[in-house]
Amino acid sequence: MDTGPVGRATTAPSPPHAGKAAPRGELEIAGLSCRRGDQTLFSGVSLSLASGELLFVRGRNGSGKTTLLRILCGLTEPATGEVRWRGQPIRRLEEAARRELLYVGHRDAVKEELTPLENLDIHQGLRGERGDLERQLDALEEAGLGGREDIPVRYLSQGQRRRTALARLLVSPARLWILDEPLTALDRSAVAWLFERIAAYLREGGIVVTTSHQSIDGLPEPRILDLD
Amino acid sequence: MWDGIGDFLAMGGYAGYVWGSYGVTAAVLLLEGVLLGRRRRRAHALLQRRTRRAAAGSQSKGGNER
Amino acid sequence: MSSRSVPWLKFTAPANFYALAQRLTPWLWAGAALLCLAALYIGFFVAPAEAHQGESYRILYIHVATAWMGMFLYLLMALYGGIYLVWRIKMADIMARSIAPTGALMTFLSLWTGALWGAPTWGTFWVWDARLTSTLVLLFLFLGYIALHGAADDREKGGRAASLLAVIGAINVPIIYFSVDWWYNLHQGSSVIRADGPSMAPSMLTAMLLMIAGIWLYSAAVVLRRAQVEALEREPRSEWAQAAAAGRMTRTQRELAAAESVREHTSQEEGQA
Amino acid sequence: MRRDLSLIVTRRQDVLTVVAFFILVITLFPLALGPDPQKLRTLAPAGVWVAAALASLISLDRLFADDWRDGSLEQLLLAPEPLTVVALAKVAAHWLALGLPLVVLSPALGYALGLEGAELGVLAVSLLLGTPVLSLLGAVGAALTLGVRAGGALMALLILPLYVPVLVLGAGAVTEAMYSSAFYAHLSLLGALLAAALPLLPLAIAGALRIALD
Repeated sequence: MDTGPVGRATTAPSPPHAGKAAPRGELEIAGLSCRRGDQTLFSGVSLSLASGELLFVRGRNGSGKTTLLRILCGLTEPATGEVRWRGQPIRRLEEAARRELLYVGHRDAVKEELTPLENLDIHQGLRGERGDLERQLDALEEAGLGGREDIPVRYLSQGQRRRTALARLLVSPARLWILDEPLTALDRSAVAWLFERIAAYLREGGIVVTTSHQSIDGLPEPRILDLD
Repeated sequence: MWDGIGDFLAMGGYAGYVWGSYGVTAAVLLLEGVLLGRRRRRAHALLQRRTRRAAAGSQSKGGNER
Repeated sequence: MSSRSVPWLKFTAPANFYALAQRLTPWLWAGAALLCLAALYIGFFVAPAEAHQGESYRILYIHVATAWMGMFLYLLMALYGGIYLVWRIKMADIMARSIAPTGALMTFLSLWTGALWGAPTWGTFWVWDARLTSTLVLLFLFLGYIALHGAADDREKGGRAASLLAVIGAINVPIIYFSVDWWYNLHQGSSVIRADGPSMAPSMLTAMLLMIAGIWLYSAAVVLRRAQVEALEREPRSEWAQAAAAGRMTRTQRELAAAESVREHTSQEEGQA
Repeated sequence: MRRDLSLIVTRRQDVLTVVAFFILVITLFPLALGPDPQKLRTLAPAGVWVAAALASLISLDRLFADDWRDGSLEQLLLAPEPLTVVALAKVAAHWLALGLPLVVLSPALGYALGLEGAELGVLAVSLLLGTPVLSLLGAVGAALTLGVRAGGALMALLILPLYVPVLVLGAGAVTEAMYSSAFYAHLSLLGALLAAALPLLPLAIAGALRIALD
């Protein structure tokens, strides 16, 4: 019916347990398609991610990467298809299950007038986690914001602002990270740090879905979803 | 019951009110119909143009586009 | 909820709806014209002058009809809005959006004719009584719905936001009515407005009922026509729309398009379930 | 969570702006009307209430806008807490910061317009019951018009009609108190509106936010 640019999803490399008897992954995506206006952004996206897997979503500008990520965390409703997290529909997760998901969006939810430390504290409060000052300071230190914990974010650079957002990954326990363009504005050392962090997280059994326009050499071998 | 056209139009002294009501109502409903008709013709014309263009395109390019 | 289990659900497919509306509207136009003319004839040439109000009461035929229609259309719009919010049936949004302009028009006409009737009857064009105030609010709700529907960057989003507004408004209008009514009567005592005329001559009643039916059919015709255009404009790429615009939609095309939109809808539902 | 919300909402400057707006609108009434105390007195309930409604409207305009722009709203939606609770908390924080000062100030302003004694108390109580409803309704409007061109003007068009019952009952209560003591009915109806709005409108706000972020 629509003749807009229809993205074809290819998942490669395919999971080793292909076939009917595939064990359920933790994040299951079935037959997703998305429409904006009367254009179809992508359709027929199906895959399943198990513990320790990294999914890299690739595509041109406007191919629907951000939208796909938003669908994955349940912000946007897909035109067709569904997303399940451990068997539960993503838009109807229970409280405990919602804590397992951590999303750092394109718009990074950092408040300009607050300090990195306050931002982190708000973030934890919102997720119902107990704010632990030591842990928060450690996270900021590791994210390269040592000594700047107490300066309102509006006086910091874009990259430091982004680091503030990414420091959340360190304070919140979660099973699934969804990171939209996390490398934007990061310098080389920060990128290296983030890749290392992601690798460690995957080794611990976490799942990561991410996008980027930059090179991802240095990350563990990802599964790739091409939206073009 | 009316004594000729003049009496009818005078509406027992309420001409302005009565004809004001019915006149505006008729005008507004008519306007709605006209505007809707115009919008309808425009939509049809656009769609027909699109169909023709698509038909021409499919003949020259092998019918990949609709 | 398949289209087979409930027969009329097939009209949730724009293609089917279009065909149905195509068949219905000529009859609705004809009926509206006929009934309105009959109402005017009886109202102006058969019904006598009213004892207290003289000839000015003849405004009431059109006033009552438009006032009822405005309110009825609002409720219908809110109902379609609610359906759209819950089931995401695109056709419901198309219907709600198509109702809004006609509803606003009817509400405006009821205010206009009401003022012109009130001037000779109560000596003033406007009173802040419950009916007038809530009708005015109703007009603003219609306008707000239209504005909000068009304001969002994405039509679907705008439709959902506007539908939510329509539903909230539907809950609010009675509250507004009762609060203003209570307030007004507290200050003015029982108002003149109550005196609608104790007993109506049968011919008056006939004219009024005919006029209501005529306006009803008119609204139905306009709304269906507008919904047709709206459906065409929203799916300009679809085959059925192109055929419909050329005036030759075949049965097979219609069925194909309908099957397509049913499939789309059910897969969406499964996604939600 | 409460801490976070108060942090998000409370900006001293905003509070000052809104309070100043409220006072200024009320100041306009005697200036436009002339200093005749009797006339002023008659108009006082209407003046204070209209000013409160307008102040509520302009302060709510930006309720979700900043959070929407910087992405915090997405995080609110993804938070484990149900969105209705989050929405209610946000409106509550907003009301505490911007609505409550108006209530507290209202007796002084009512006095300046010629109200006296018990009338001032009724004015404050009516605002105490009514302004939360205004805040909740306004929040629905703010959520509906997120990311919309000319959102502020549109929000006024959507929301002011819905303010009517609160305004009628609130100003009515004070007027009643001026002529008789039959203001309890008004106040209890206002209370009923509040009781109905508290559970229902957060649902509408949450729905509107979901639509805005979809």
